[in-house]
Amino acid sequence: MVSINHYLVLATFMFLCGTLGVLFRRNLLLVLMSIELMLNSVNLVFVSGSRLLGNLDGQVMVFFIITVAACEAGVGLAMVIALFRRYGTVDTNFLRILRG
Amino acid sequence: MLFWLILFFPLLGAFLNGLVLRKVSPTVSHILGTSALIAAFVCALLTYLQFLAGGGQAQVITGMEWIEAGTFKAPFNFILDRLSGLMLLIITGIGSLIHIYAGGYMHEEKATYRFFSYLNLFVFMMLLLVLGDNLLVMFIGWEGVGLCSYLLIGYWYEDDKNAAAGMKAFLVNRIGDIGFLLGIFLTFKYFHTVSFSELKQMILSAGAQLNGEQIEAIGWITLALFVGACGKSAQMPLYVWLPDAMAGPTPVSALIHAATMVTAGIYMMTRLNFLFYLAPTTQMIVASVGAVTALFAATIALVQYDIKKVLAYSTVSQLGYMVLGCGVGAYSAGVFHLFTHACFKALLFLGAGSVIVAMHHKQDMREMGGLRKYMPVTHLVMLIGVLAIIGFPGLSGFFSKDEILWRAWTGGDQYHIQWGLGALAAVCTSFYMVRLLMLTFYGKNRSDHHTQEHLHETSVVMWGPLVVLAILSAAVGYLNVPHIIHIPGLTNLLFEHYLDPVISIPPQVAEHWHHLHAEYPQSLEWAIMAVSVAGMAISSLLAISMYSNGFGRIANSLGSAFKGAHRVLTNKYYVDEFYDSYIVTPLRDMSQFLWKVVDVLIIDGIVNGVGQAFMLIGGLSSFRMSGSLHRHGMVMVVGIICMLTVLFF
Amino acid sequence: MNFNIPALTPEFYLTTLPVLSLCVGALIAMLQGVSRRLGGENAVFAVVVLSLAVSLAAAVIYSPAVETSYLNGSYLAGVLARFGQTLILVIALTVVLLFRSTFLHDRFLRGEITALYLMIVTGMLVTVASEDLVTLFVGLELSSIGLYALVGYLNPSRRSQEGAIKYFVLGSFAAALLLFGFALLYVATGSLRLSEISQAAPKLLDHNWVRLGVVFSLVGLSFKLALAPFHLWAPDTYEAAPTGLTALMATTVKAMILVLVARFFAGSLASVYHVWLPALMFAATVSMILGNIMALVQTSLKRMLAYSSIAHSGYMAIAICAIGGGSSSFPIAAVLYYLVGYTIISLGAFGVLMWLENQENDNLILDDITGLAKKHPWAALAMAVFMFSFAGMPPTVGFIGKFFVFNAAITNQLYGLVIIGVIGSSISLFYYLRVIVRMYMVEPVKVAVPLAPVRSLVVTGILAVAVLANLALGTLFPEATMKWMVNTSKEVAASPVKTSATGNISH
Amino acid sequence: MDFLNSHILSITTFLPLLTALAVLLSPSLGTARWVSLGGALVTFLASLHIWFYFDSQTPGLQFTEIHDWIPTFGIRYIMGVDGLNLLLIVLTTFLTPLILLSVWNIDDKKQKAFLALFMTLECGMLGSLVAFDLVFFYVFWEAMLIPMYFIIGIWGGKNRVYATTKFIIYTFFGSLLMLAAMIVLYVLHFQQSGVYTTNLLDLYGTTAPYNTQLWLFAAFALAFAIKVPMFPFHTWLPDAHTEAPTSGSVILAGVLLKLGTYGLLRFAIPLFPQATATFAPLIVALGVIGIIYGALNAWMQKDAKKMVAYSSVSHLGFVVIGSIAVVSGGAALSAEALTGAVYQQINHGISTGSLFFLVGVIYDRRHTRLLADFGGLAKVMPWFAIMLIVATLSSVGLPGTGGFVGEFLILLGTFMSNPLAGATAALGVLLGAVYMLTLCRKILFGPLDNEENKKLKDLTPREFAYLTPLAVLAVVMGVFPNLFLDKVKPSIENLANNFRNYRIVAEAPIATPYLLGEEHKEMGR
Repeated sequence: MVSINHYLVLATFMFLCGTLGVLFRRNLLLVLMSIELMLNSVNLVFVSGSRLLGNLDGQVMVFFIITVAACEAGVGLAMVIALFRRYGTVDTNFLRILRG
Repeated sequence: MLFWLILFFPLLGAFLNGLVLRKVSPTVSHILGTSALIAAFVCALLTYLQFLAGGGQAQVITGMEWIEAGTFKAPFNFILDRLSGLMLLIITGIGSLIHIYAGGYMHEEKATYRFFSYLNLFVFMMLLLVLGDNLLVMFIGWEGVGLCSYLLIGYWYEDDKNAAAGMKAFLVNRIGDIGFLLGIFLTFKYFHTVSFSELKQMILSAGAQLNGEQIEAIGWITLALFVGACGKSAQMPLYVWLPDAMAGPTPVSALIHAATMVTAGIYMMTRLNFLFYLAPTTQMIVASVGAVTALFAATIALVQYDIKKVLAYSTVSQLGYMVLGCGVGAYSAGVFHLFTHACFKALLFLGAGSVIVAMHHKQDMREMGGLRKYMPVTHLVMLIGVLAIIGFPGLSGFFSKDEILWRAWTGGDQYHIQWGLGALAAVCTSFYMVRLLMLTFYGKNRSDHHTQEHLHETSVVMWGPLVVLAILSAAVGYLNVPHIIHIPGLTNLLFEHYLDPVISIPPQVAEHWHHLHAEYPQSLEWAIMAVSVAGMAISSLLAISMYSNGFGRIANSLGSAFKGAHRVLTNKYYVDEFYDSYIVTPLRDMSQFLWKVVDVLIIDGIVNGVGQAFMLIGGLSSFRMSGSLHRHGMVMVVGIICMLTVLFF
Repeated sequence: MNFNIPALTPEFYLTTLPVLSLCVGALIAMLQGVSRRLGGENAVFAVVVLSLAVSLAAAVIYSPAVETSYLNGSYLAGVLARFGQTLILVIALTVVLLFRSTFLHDRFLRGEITALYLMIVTGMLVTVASEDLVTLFVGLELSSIGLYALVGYLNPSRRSQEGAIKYFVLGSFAAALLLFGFALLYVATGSLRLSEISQAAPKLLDHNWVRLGVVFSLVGLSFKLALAPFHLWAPDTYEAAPTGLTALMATTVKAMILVLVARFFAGSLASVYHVWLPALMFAATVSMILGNIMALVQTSLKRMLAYSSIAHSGYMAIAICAIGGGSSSFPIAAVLYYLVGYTIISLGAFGVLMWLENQENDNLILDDITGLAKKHPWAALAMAVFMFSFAGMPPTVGFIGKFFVFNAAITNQLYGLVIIGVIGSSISLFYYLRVIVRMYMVEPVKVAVPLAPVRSLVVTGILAVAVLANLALGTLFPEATMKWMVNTSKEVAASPVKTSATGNISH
Repeated sequence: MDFLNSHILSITTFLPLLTALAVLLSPSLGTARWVSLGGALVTFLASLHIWFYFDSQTPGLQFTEIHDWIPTFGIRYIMGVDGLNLLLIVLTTFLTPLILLSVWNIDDKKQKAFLALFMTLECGMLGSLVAFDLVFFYVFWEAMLIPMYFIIGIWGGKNRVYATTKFIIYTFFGSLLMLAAMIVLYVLHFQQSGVYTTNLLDLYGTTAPYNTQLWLFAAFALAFAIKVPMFPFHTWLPDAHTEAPTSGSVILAGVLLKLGTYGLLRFAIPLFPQATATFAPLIVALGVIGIIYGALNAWMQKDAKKMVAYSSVSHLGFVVIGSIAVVSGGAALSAEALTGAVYQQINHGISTGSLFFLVGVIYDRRHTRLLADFGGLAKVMPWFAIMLIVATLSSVGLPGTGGFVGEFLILLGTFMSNPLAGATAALGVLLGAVYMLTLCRKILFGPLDNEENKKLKDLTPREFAYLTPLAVLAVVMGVFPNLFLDKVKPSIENLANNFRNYRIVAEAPIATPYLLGEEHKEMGR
């Protein structure tokens, strides 16, 4: 019998992967994707939770998250493109003038 | 009413001279200052006569309230009894004479308003000192006279040396004053009053059984007060300021540093004799200090060349006698010597002053000599003065000093050493005084040509007072003729009986003292007297033979024979140097250390260091923040981990 | 999960009017953007101001007597929500008036920018009014995304682009953390409604997933509140964004989150306070120390204010900690009071900066304001007042706020935090004073771009009001304001904490 | 008249503030001067009104004035006068006009701001003197720092920024700790009485548990020790004094420092009696160290102003040990010492104030304060010499000047409570003379060799106008101390004899504190 904990552990694992991606990938696009991964792990938790508890709130939440994630992705990609357009790079090391 | 005028006139004089009439000519300020004092003298005389007519019982004149706090009370109350009455006369009387004289002495000054206002202020403070009925009012005078002496010593402040001397006087006195203060504190702590009359009443009332604590306290009280007396009356080890104080104008030396202020200590001890009687240890200390001082200063005086320095050290030594007198319980003798000394020492100083004026402010006796023919009057009065001080039979010093020595001998076996020291000091005294006389007035004149032709007798303003003082110095001795000598029409020990109401032996120790006062064989007293007279005669003759015309062969040979001793004496036993290198300098260095190291480096360093530290941390951490996105994320994750750790462990 | 129709009454629309009017305003502004003729600066400005004014009026005028929730708690109307909305709207309005040119100078983007601006505000209004994690999340993201966009959009310099990207990445990262926390809470308690969570929470105290959930939600919120160690976006973004936007971020976001936190921690999670209290205390401590120390070494004024705002979040967090598990409303009142004070001061300070800066130089450093007292005495005076107020010196609102916060903390025996707060304030005084020193006690130095303030009556007026309000709240009206805060926070504290059987987890 | 009596304190306190506004609004510097002087004088008259209508028979609080300020938290606007602050109030209002005279001739365009700041400062000082509500007091106590900060920072010497920043941060830190302690006390009081109040008169009734008392006392004492300043928290003072303009130094030494000792007497000691008894030895020790240490440091100074600054450290050491001379086994304070402390506060204000003025006088003429640059001034400036000597004597506590009465009583009381401390402190009397006479000698005496000194002018009438009152007062206070002490006797004895359970009755009844709803109860959990 697969208990909720399995799902949670899996989700946590995905979440950590995403976190590591954010922390260590220098390419902005990959950073964005890692964030998506984190959000999806969250979705997983919600879905499994709603399945367990038998109410739909979780699934509703998931829809909203997906939507919002899409918006975020839009804004994020726009920024990355703008950056690439002007400076021809998407490397995070480029973003170093604001410091201290 | 009259009484208040005594205090009022000098104050008024000081005020007018000091703050109002600052533009007037020296003559005016002289007249003003002098008349203020003469007025005070007249009032004092009248008050005194009234007082004697009233039976001479001590009376307390209540003035306004002064300090009141908690249970502590110190009103402006004044005590008028035989002792303070006598002091009144001495201060105002001799004061007036000296004021008159000062006019002549200061005639070269352009403006003397400061001088006379200080002098008047001094007299006022001195009167407060002797009239105050409680330790606090006395303390006002006590420090007030210190202030005036500070101002007067540094009167010619353009010369930094004088300013330094004044400061030294003030500070050394302050050391004593701390003792005095502690004495006051102790008195209040254990007797809950600082008023003389109340204290006396408390101690003497037969009912008053003082508990052991109080008895012990009295020991400390008297000791502390005696420290004060040491400061004021220039006893060992605090005498060092007095010789330097000679930097002041000579009338000042005469009035303050010979006749009045320096005797404050003796006055105070006499005022509180009932306490000292109860503290035998203190009395022992007092007597010893007095005797040692007497001899110590006398030996220094033997080899001084500065005429005023000689007189200064002789003052110290004479004060030593008075202190010795108090120490052996012979307060009346002490006060009597105070009285006579006031007369002849003032005389000597003023005489020296005349000489100095005549010598155009040269004070070195090596340049004097043979002044007899230039200034006969001065010579005459100086002669009387010298004879008086060396105790030439029949003159005042003879009676007063011998009384003290006699009482020292009879004060108990433990006091024989003190007597010995005193006698020795007497011998020295006659030596250096005669030496002074010889070097100044006899032999041939050693001054340069220029000075020589201006040598002449001083004006009457100056020698007038001298004559009066001379007469006094010759006469006052007969007020206290020892009872072995019978002079028709003169009661013996007049003065001692006069002071009897003041000198009050507490019941606890009464019989001990009565036992001491038991009759001694007259032969003994004759013997003592003979010893001192003989010593006096021998040393005087020696001095005459050595210095009859300048520094004779013997003098020089002696000087070279005892080169070491001579050097030590001329350098005053190196006491000043000692104090300077073992007290002043270390203190200065320590303060320097405290300021430069402790304050600036350590304390302030810590304060500023804290601030610097924060700045440093900030700088470092802002340096660590490279601005990288990933580092930001990393920090967040670390934060989460910390939180979880806090939470789960 | 059925929508109960009765909710959709006129009363419902009245309650949601603030949000609605803003949405309408946003749409209009966006449409104006495309038309050359209608898109004049004044026209757009009018629309923005109008919509904000309307929604402000609505928020102030109408609110139900008791806290009522619509759409199963998706939208909550009550005193606290109303307070939050009013505050946010007032700020938004002030910012627009103060920083008109910032948002309206670009004739092509003007429409979208203002639309974004209004949407941001909308998101905040929704957030403070939500009792449901869904709406909460949506509102939060709405405002955040708008901000991400605006930071980079307003002036396309490298600095601001970098700031935008950092803000965006870290922001979405934090959002993910927040969501993860919500998810775990949902799993544990079986509900997304705060009230139900609060009922379910107590019996799950020691359940690790709950703990994780609570902590992650806390992290997400602390990020928005710029609590250390989740503060690092703040300095960069504040420096990158145009001053107007900085002012908005520094104030409204804090307002939104604090209202949220009050409801969330004091209300729903009060019963599990021993879970979030240590974490929050940790965050508060780090913020107060780090924020103040880092501010010491800044030369850019905006960056310095950013760090100082971090420190101030720390002080506010003290009061939140003071809520503890207690149902007392005083800590909340204290934090709200502090919030109001902080808002006034920041708006004023940023206002002065904005008033001084110009197109060439919109990131003033200390050298720029050196000797300001000589050139612009009144600006210097206002700045000085704000600085002393930041430092918490009487007779300013800053002092009263600090007093209330410490009071709340000490009443709940949080002595450690108070000591740290004291030390922090002492440090902070140094850098606030440095501004004053530069303005008053140092001779001017040569700077690249000399200050050329534009004389604007509105700006001057608003600044004057800020100064006066600052002093008035410090001297005359603390009582009135505090009463208001107390009443505002009552309902939160009053929310019952009962245990219920719902949502246990089977293993 | 009735109105006047019931509002005199508010009038006295806020008149200077109004004056400050008037100064800012006044068209020209000339008018500003007259306005400020007028305002200061009226304030002085108002304080004289307090002085004359003050009932010297009762230890109670007089001219009490109570309004609600933040009733929700039981914070009130309470003002009152008793023996402990009466003298200081008058001293403050007395010094201010003199200082305004001393800056009369300064003529730059910032001067208006200076006058305004100065009047604000006076308001702050008076407020913190008369406030009888912890928070209300605290507001003034800290607001006062701001004008002082600007006065030093803008009109000070070349190192002014460092000095003034140090001054304000140091004080601020101490004060914040005190604020925390105040709140703790406030909560304690609630737990004991169920009433929220910061009303001092009520809080006197609160008896904190012993250990708590220790912490609270430490916090309060630290704040006041920094202000006094007590060794080893004194290092801000020499810097502040040397950098501050003359006027700033005068008011700083004259009144601001006294607020520290006043705070000890008003708050720290009566609020936490047991802790006081415990801490007394430590504080007395620090005070004695301060006396000696400050004196020795002063002796070493080359800069006249710095010397006077360090002398303040020494003198205030006397005040501190006088304030806390515990007698009869910690059951009471020595009334003598306490009287001395209260009196010495005023004396120090007078003597040190005039010393700073005098240093300022020669600084104005020579633009140097180094002792080495002077010497023999007594010849060219005789009146200056007289003034300086009077100030010196009062400062070294010569009998007949106010300084003696204060120092004597303090030493007496200290000696009663702790002979060793008393005896050691008495050394300060000697050391005080050492450095003060050095000052006199270096400035007044010795050869007049420096050419620039030869052409110095003696005091101008304006300088007479502000120096003479101080000199006269120094003597009057020494000869007729009862003029002043009679007024304050009852309060002092009340504090001295029952500081273990200290109470002040207010002449006007104080309304029972306002209580909020249930939250308050829970808040006090």
